[in-house]
Order: sequence, then C-alpha cells, then structure tokens
Amino acid sequence: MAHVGQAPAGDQVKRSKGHEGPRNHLITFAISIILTILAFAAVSIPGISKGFVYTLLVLMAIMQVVVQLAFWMHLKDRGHFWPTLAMIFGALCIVYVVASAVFWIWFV
Amino acid sequence: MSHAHAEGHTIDHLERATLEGKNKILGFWIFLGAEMVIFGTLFAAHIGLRGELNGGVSGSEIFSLPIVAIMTALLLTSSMTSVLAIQAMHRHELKGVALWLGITVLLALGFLGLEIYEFVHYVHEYHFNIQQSPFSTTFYVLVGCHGTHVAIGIVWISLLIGQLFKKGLTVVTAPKVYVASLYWHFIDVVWVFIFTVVYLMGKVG
Amino acid sequence: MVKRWMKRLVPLMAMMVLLLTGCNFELAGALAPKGPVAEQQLDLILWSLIVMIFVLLVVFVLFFTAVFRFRRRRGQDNEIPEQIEGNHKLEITWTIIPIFLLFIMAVPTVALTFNLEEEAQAVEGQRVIKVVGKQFWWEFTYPEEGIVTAQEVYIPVGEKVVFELSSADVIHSFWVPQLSGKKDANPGSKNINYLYLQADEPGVYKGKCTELCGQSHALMDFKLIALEKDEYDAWVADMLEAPVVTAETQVGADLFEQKCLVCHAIDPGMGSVGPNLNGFADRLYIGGFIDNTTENLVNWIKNPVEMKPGVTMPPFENELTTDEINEIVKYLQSLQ
Amino acid sequence: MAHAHAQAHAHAHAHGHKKRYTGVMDWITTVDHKKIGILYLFAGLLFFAIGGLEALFIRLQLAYPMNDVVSAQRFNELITMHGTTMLFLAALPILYGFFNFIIPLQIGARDVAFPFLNSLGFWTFFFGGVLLNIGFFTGDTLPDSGWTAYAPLATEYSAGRGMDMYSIGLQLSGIGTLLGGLNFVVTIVNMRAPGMTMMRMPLFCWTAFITSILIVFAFSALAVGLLMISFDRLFGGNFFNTAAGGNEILWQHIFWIFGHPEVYILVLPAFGILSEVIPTFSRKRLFGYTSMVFATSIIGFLGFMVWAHHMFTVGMGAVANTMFAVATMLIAVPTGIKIFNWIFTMWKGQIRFTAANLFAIGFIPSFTIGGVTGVMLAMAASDYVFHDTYFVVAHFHYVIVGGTVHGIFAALFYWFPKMFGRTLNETLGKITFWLLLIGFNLTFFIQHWLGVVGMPRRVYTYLDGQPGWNEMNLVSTIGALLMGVSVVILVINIVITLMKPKNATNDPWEDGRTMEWAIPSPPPEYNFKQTPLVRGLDAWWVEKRAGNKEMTPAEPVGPIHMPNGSILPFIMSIGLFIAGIGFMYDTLLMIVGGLGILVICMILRSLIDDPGYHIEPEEIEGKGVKA
Repeated sequence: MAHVGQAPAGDQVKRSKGHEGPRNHLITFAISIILTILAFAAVSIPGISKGFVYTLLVLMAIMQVVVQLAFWMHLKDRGHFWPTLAMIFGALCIVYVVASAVFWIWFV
Repeated sequence: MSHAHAEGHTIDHLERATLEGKNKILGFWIFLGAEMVIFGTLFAAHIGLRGELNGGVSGSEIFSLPIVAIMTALLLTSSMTSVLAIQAMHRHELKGVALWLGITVLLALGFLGLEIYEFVHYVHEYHFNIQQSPFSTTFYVLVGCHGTHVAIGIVWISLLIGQLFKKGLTVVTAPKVYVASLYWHFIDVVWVFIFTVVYLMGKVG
Repeated sequence: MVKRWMKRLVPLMAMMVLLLTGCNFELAGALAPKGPVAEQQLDLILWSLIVMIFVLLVVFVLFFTAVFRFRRRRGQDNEIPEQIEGNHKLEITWTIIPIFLLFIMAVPTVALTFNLEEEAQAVEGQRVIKVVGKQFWWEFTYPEEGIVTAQEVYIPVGEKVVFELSSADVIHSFWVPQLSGKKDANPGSKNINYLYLQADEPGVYKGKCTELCGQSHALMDFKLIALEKDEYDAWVADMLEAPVVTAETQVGADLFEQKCLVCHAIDPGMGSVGPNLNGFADRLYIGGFIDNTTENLVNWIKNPVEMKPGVTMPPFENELTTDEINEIVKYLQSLQ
Repeated sequence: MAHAHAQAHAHAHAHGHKKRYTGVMDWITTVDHKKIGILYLFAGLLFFAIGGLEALFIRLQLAYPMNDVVSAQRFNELITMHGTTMLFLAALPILYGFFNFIIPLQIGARDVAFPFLNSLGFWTFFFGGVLLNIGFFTGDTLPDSGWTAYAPLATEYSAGRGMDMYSIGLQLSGIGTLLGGLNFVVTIVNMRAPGMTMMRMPLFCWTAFITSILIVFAFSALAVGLLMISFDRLFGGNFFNTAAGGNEILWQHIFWIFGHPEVYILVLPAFGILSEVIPTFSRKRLFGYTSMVFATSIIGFLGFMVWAHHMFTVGMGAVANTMFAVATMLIAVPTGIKIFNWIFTMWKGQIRFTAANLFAIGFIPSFTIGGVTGVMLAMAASDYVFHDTYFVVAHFHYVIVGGTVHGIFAALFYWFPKMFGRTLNETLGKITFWLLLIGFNLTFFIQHWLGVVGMPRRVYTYLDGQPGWNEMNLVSTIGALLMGVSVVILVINIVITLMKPKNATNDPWEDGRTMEWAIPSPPPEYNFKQTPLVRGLDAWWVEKRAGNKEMTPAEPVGPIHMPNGSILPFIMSIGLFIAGIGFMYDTLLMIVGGLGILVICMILRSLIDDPGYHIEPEEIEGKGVKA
C-alpha cells in the first residue's frame, strides 16, 4: 500500500546535509525576535503618524509570519505544493473577509 | 505493504515514512487552512468593531505592553523549541524530542498563566467583561479562541510526550509529533497577528 | 430602442401564465410600473429576459436535437460511437459568445445601479421622508412639515421623493413594487439607507416588507398614496390641525387618554411606541392591511394579536367593556 | 492513522485480529468508507423526507389566502427548518454518501485517507442534525429566523431555544461536514492508484475535490458566524447588538461568505454526477474533459468572490454592488461551458433512456432555466425588484431541485447496483422522473411570475383579492403534492428493490467507464484485491477496449491491511451532543460531562494502538492476475 498514490517526487529526494542544522531555525528565531522588538518599539515611540505605524506593524507581522511559515513549518521545502496552496487560499479568504468587514463597517 | 523501500530513502523523515504519515501531515495542513479562515473571520470582526466601546474602556487604556511582550517572548521561544524537538526527532534522539517538547509545554503554560491573569485583571479592574461592548466581545472571543488553542495544544503535547516514552519514536508517533509541532507554529503565527492587530494597534488607538 | 419589443413580450408572458392558471389576469406589481424608477428597472429586466430567452432557445434547440437524434437504435449494441475528446473551436465559441452577451447586459446594469444610487443622495431642498420599520408597522416622519404618521405615506405626484430608511428593531425591507425596487431598513444608527422613487399617477400603491422580520412579516403592509400637489398640500394642512373633541366623543377621548396614549400619540409631530393615530379616520386600513370599518376596528382593539400575530399591542377585550371600546372607536373615527 | 505498523519494518502478517461486530454494532462501529457512505445516504434520505414534509406543510398553508393550516410562528419555523434541513442535513449528506462510496473506488484506493475521522464526521453530522431537530421532541420553539438567521432577528428577537438549536446543532453538523471535506481532499491528493494522474481523474472526483476544498474554507467561516450568534444569545455578546454598537451586517457578510460557496458545494457534485452518467449512457467519452476540469475550478474559485450579491439591497453602495454583479455574471461562462459540453457529449452518441439518464438529461433544461434567472438576479438594479420575492424562491429551487436533486436521483439510480448489488426498478424510476419533472415545473415556474407581481418570500399568508395570486399559489401547491408523490414512489422503489436478491453484475450498465465498474457489486470490503494500474482517462473503458476482463494490477496479490472498527467516534459524537444540549439549557454538568466524554475518548484513541488486521490472499476469493 505504500506505493499507492506516491506524493510528489520531492519526498523521495534526499536532502542535502546542513539543511537540517539548527542554523536556519536560529536565524528565523532571531529575525522573529528583531521584528517583534521593532514592532513594540514603533508603538512606544511617540510622534509617529498612526497610519505609518499601522502599515509598519502589518508589514512586519506579515514578514515574520512568512519567514516562520517558510522555515519553521517547511513550506519552502519541496513536496509542499498542496500545503502552500492551502495556505494561499486561506490567506486569500482572510484578505477578503477582513477587507469586506473593514470596507463595510468603516467606509459605507 | 512494502515499508522496506520506504525506510531506505527517508531516514531523516520518519514522519513521512508511511502513507498514513503523509496523509496525516497533508490533512493537518488543510486543517490549518480552515483554521486560518476561522481566525481571519474573528480578526475581521475585531478590526471592524474595535472602535465600538459602548461607554466602556478602550484598548489603549487597559493594555499593558510589558505583559504582552513577555507573552510574545514565551510563545515565540516555545515555537523555537518545538522546531528543535523536530530536529531531535530527525536525529532519532527520543530524549531530545521529549525534552524540547517538555520545554515547549512549560513555556506554553507560562503564556497561558499570563493570559488568564490578564483577563482576570481586566474584569476586576475595569469591569471589562465580555458584555461590556462590541470591542470587549470581539477581544475576548478572538484572544480567548487563541488561548483555547494554546490550552488544547498543552494537553495534546503532554499526551504525546507520554506516548513517546511508552512507544518510542516510530512511524506511528513521528507524524503525530510533526503535526503537533505544525500546530504549535501555527498558534505562534496567529499570535503574531494578535499582538500586532489587537494589542499594538489597540495601544496606538 | 428595442423597448417596444420588450413591451410586447410582457403580454406574451402574461398569456403563458394565463394559460397555466386559467383565471382572470392583469399586470400588477413590478410589471405595471407607475413611475420612472420602476420603469427603468422593468426595461432592464425585459432586456435581460430577451437575451436570456435567446440563450434558452439555443440551449433547448441543441438539447432536444441531441436527445431525439442520437437515441440508441436497434442493432447498435455492438457499435461504438467515435470517442470525441473535444473541439477547440466549439469550446472557444461557447466561451466568447456568453462573455459578449454578459457584456451587453452588464453595461446597462452598471449604469442603472449607479444612476439609482446617485439620485437617492438627498440634495439641498429635496423632500426627504424618514421611514422607520418596526415589528410590524411602518412609521413615516416628514421632518420639514413636522408630521408623523404610520402605515400610510402620502407623496405628491410627479415629484422625486427620497426615503431615509432605518429600523427600530430587526431588519425590514421597504418595497413599493409599482414604483421602485426595494432597500433594507437596518437597525442601528450606522446603516441608514436612502431610496428614491417618484409616482407619475395619483393612486394608492401597495407597499410591503420583504425581509423576514418575525411572525407577522407577511402582514407588514403599508400604502403609498400619491396625490396631486394641491391635494397633497391640503392633506398636510389637515394633518397639522389639532384634533377637535366634541361632546359626543368626549368619553372616548378620555378613555383614549387613559388607556391608549401610553403608546399611541395623536399629536401631529410626535413619534410613539405604537403608530401615531393622527388623522386615523382617513386611514384606509387598520394595521396596514384590514379595511378600516367600525366592526374591524372593534375587533382589532379587542384582540389585535389574533388578526396580526406577534403585534406588541395587548388585547383589550378583558380590560375594557364593549361599550368603552365603542366609545374609543367613535373617538378614533372623529380624528380627521 | 494509528493502524499503521507499530514498527518500521516490513513484517506485515504478524499482528492484528479483526474485531467482528454484527448487526447494529457493525454499523455504529464501522470505519469502512462504503458502509459510512450508505449511512450518509440513508441519514440524508431520512432528513430529506422530513424536509419534504415541511415543504408540503408550507405549500398547504399557502394554497389559499389567509389559510390557517399552521400558525404564523409555526410557519416561520417550517421555512427555517425546511431550508436548513434540506441544505445541511439532506442534500449535502446524500452527496457525501456518494463521495464516500464512490471516490475511493474511482481512484483505485482501498479506503479514504482517514477512516476513523470519516466515521467521526458522520456521527457528528448526524447528532448535530438531531440536535437541530430536537425541538420536535422537547416541545420547544424550533429555529424560526430563516435558514439565513439574520441578526438581530435571530439573536435578540427570537424567543425560546429555537435559534440556540440552530447555532449549536448546525455547529456540530458543520464540524462533521468539515471533517468529511478534509478527508476527501487528502484522499484525492494522496490515495490515487498508480497512473491515476489528476488529469485522468473521473470528473466526479474532480468536482468532489473542488467541493471539498470549498467545504473546508466555507464551513470554517460558518463555524465562526455560529459561534458569534451563540455568544450573542447565550453569553450576552455584542457582535450584532446594534444598541451597543455591534453591526448586524457583519453577520450577513460572514453568513454569505459561507453561504454562496455552499450553493456551489451543492451543485458541483451534481455536475460531476452528470459528467459520469451522460457519457456512460451515451457510450461516448465526456466532451471537453479538460475544459470541464477548468470550468469546475473556476466556478469554485469565483464562488468565493461573489457572496455579496445576496446583499444588493443592504445598501453597500453602487461600487460594491456593480463589482459583485459583474463578478457573479461571469460565473455564467464556465457554467455555460459545462452545459454545452454535456449536450455535445450526447451529440453523435447512442443515448439510452434509463431512469438514471432521464434524471441526468432532465437536469440540463431545468438547470439552464435556473441559470438564466440567476444571471437576471445578478444584475444589481434588477435584483432590487427580484430580491426576497418568490422570483428568488423559484430561481434557487430550479437550481437546487432542477440541479442538485436531479443529480442526486441520477446518482442513486446509477450507483444503486454498485452500492447494494441490485438495480432499482426502471419503470417506477421513470414514473418518479416524470412526476418530479411535472410537479417541479408546476410548483416553481409560476413562482417567477408571483415574485414579480409582488409576493415576498417567507410570508405565512397573503391577502385575498390580489390578481392571480390565489390561482397561482394553488397551482404551486398542487405541483408540490405531485413532487411528494414522486418521492413516495422512489421510497417504495428503494424498499422493494432492497428486498430482492442481489443479482447485479460488475458492470450492470454494460457501458461503465470508470474503475468502480471493474469490481463486484457490491464491492468486497477491501475494494480491489490488487491495486489497479490506471492506463488512461476512463480507466475501465480503456481496459475493456483492450479486451481485458479486469483492471491491470499494479501489485502482486498479497495480504491486505484493513483498519479495525471503533465505537469511539459514536461515543465522541454523543459527548458533543450532550455538551451541546448543556450549552442550550445552561447546564454546566452536561457541558462538562459531554466534553469529558469527548476528551476521554480522544485520550483512549491516542494511547491505545489499534494496528488493524490483514486479509490474507487465501481469504480473497478467486485468484488475482499475476503482476
């Protein structure tokens, strides 16, 4: 039964040495920490315009999430076609749910 | 039923050694897609209604950023430790897996404790309960939904540690550990948006 | 334009339904428009109907040809028809043509949708009537004239009127089929809607609530009464006059004050929990849907819930004697 | 799944015994996709009957003006329950029955990806359905705010426990449905037999795949919406409380973000069924397979982008209205492609008018009428007239009865021999078809007209003396009764057929094209004794044309691993059911107890290994073809 419906060929390929080392993950951790500190700092500094802070916060959150999805959750690895699709579709849904809620409640 | 060849080339990916393991991981990804929509919808409600205070308190009045920062640090670190658990699993180090998962659970408990403290504090200090305003309702449902996920994760990972000691690292337990770690990362991902959208933006006003 | 063609289509469709029902028949509702808004909407509907009937014809002709021509016949059991994979030319054809058809329908749709929206924006000096939907009746306020009325809304003929729609409880929807499409009356202060319509002929137009709003959703009717300008002005003046209580109606007036005034105002400009009853004698219907006769009114006061399930007004049959109810009715019928 | 091997080496025979259950225990413990499929089918048919009765009462009430067959309150309960039951508890489960039974067979798998989850999904759906209908037993008010449950009517203005049943019952059955959808996605992605590429997959599997994706994403939105309603009703939340600053329109957005994909969730599988039935009975391959696949995907994708066309009259403004109007109209293009492809599949074929094919063919004109009225409704400015009138009722019944129900009946007649080993009576089937066709058109065609002349939907009665209303409503009611009769004949047909001996051959329609027709009817529990090798689109047809009597195997005959049945899913669902009732009636004990049962079962499930069992080659009747 093991060969029923072989998943995409990526699973069969041996990964290069070093991929599994903790370095990538520690770098991801460092990036996340830095982005988080920046986000908290942006809020604490007075005198920056609200719109700018909002944009900055959202951008940093998206960056952090993308990095975590790609490295910690291995989405960048081969054989993750369907998971990536699921995430993209989910993200799309979120974007339009949030957009419609914001559009409706704030602007109309 | 030929696991013999499956064993050969996925020595470092025990969780994908069987079709069942692959199914479980793919299924869990699809489930995470559904979870994204669930949290996305709650975020939509929160973003839409967070300005509606109904005479109650606002986020900028009550949120305490130091606590949120500590919670963030705890959860982020726990996400990191769950990665280390997976790495230990790929090296077939049972004790390493259990150790890192144990640390993950401890950090998560710290996070959950702080969240409960935070909620109790709000209710006592500001009468900021679920009925106060649309802002409070969306706040508690969104953050509480995330907290519930953390609690479920704690129970789940604790049980997994027990299973690991009982059965060892096998093609049955490995996908479970992998999937649990995916779940845990996802909780961290959601938290990134919660501290950004709910707390930091709430603090800005 | 093709308008005349469309107009011919209506009787054709009417004939079909007539054949199906075999009954007396007349064009009604949105098919008998009495104002520019409804007319534009009907034109759009008929235009789409023509295009769609064309589509239906194409599909049906192909479909029935296929079904009748290619049935399996005797002796074909061992024959295998050619296994056709597809045909790019055909497939492209039936992708492009529908896109074109949609395009010719989308353009007038977009135009009319924007047009209706723009016209409904209340401009300076525009007559605006505030509508509040309540379970299960409608309150109409004329802010400039200072009139509040219920169930029956008067407008002058040939003049654009904007309605400001909101609700006091659940979502209702405001629809006068012969004059315009509908729009929701939402509760809360945030989602207020504007709808505009215009009546070109005087008359009594039926209006309805079209959003499920509770038990008596079906009976949440109202009437829109279009009058010539001078009659309309007379009506306004009439409404503004304070009610006169004579010796004959004094008993009823006192009873009304004790029992009814808690919920029903009779002063021209006042809103109230129940419908404002100013000018009640001129109302055509009780509760928006029953003929305004003495007998019906007595029964209504005795037990309104029986006639209109779920109304907030409590039954008075145990609280008041029949005589007392008759006095109140007499008083109400004096409210010109 | 835990039934995999406890050790990572290749000995396959050493462990595991089959736990044999019989009778009722067999059915509530089964994890076999075929049995679960049958459970879904019959549970769905049961709810279909209940929903049908509700529909008949609705039509009887409306047969005459100011009629009083039921009270206004009861009428609102009937329309709510009719809609909810038909969509969530009848149509979708029946389709799930076919998904479950047929998909693994069509892709050459031995089971679905998650057999345990499959069983859990079914029982959760079933008990959710019971919870939704529990007012019939407790005497409480039933849900009464329409299946759309618009706030604040559903939150602050609905007294009694009705809308709690709605929010909690639907939540449960939604979770069950979600689990099912997830299962099918993974099954189709991971479990296909060798050679079965995505573009060789039968179109039924494709539509099931897209449908399942829609389910996973759409039902999550619904879950949140229902959670919000529950919070507003049970814990004094303010999501939709306008007095406190909440927003009632938020519910409409969330509901329709789920609700519009739901329409495609119902109709896409019917498209898939047609794409199986019509080629079989035309003896011709599906015309334009590739464009059908793309059309399905595009419909699924666009289905997510057009939800607000249900809200044109809400006051979203001209920009939003026209955007959604145009996007909606675009859906007509891929749908049109499908219609023409079916017609051209029949073109130059040899059409046989079996009952199954009659339903499939009857689908085309009915659904086309539903489609064109759909385009008319999509035109925002026209929709101001049509919205919430009987025109809409007519439109979606043409789509759902003309589309989904026709598709379901076609599938029932088509796959019945495969599922039960007996062919349904053709004559009775044809009578069912003609009665349904006449009754359905009589009921709904006239409602287009009723709507335009001013009859709003969801009215419990109407006043006498409105031109033509009395006659038209009476005709509509007579049509509904005819439809009722046709369903009764179908039920009789099913019952008498099930009492006959099994006599269906592997390929009873003789022109079967897909792999389910290569194995016995009904299939053995392991489906394929050897996993088949797929050598082209319409795998079984390919083999037949090559002169083979069986599928070419992809593996030698060997022991087949099977999962053991389990009672846990049943008990878990009962736990959820108890907790649900606890939430409704504010009984902490029941909440804790119910959730406790659930958690204990989950712990048991995770701690106890169930390795399953093996069917040895000697047990498999007949010799397999040597690989």
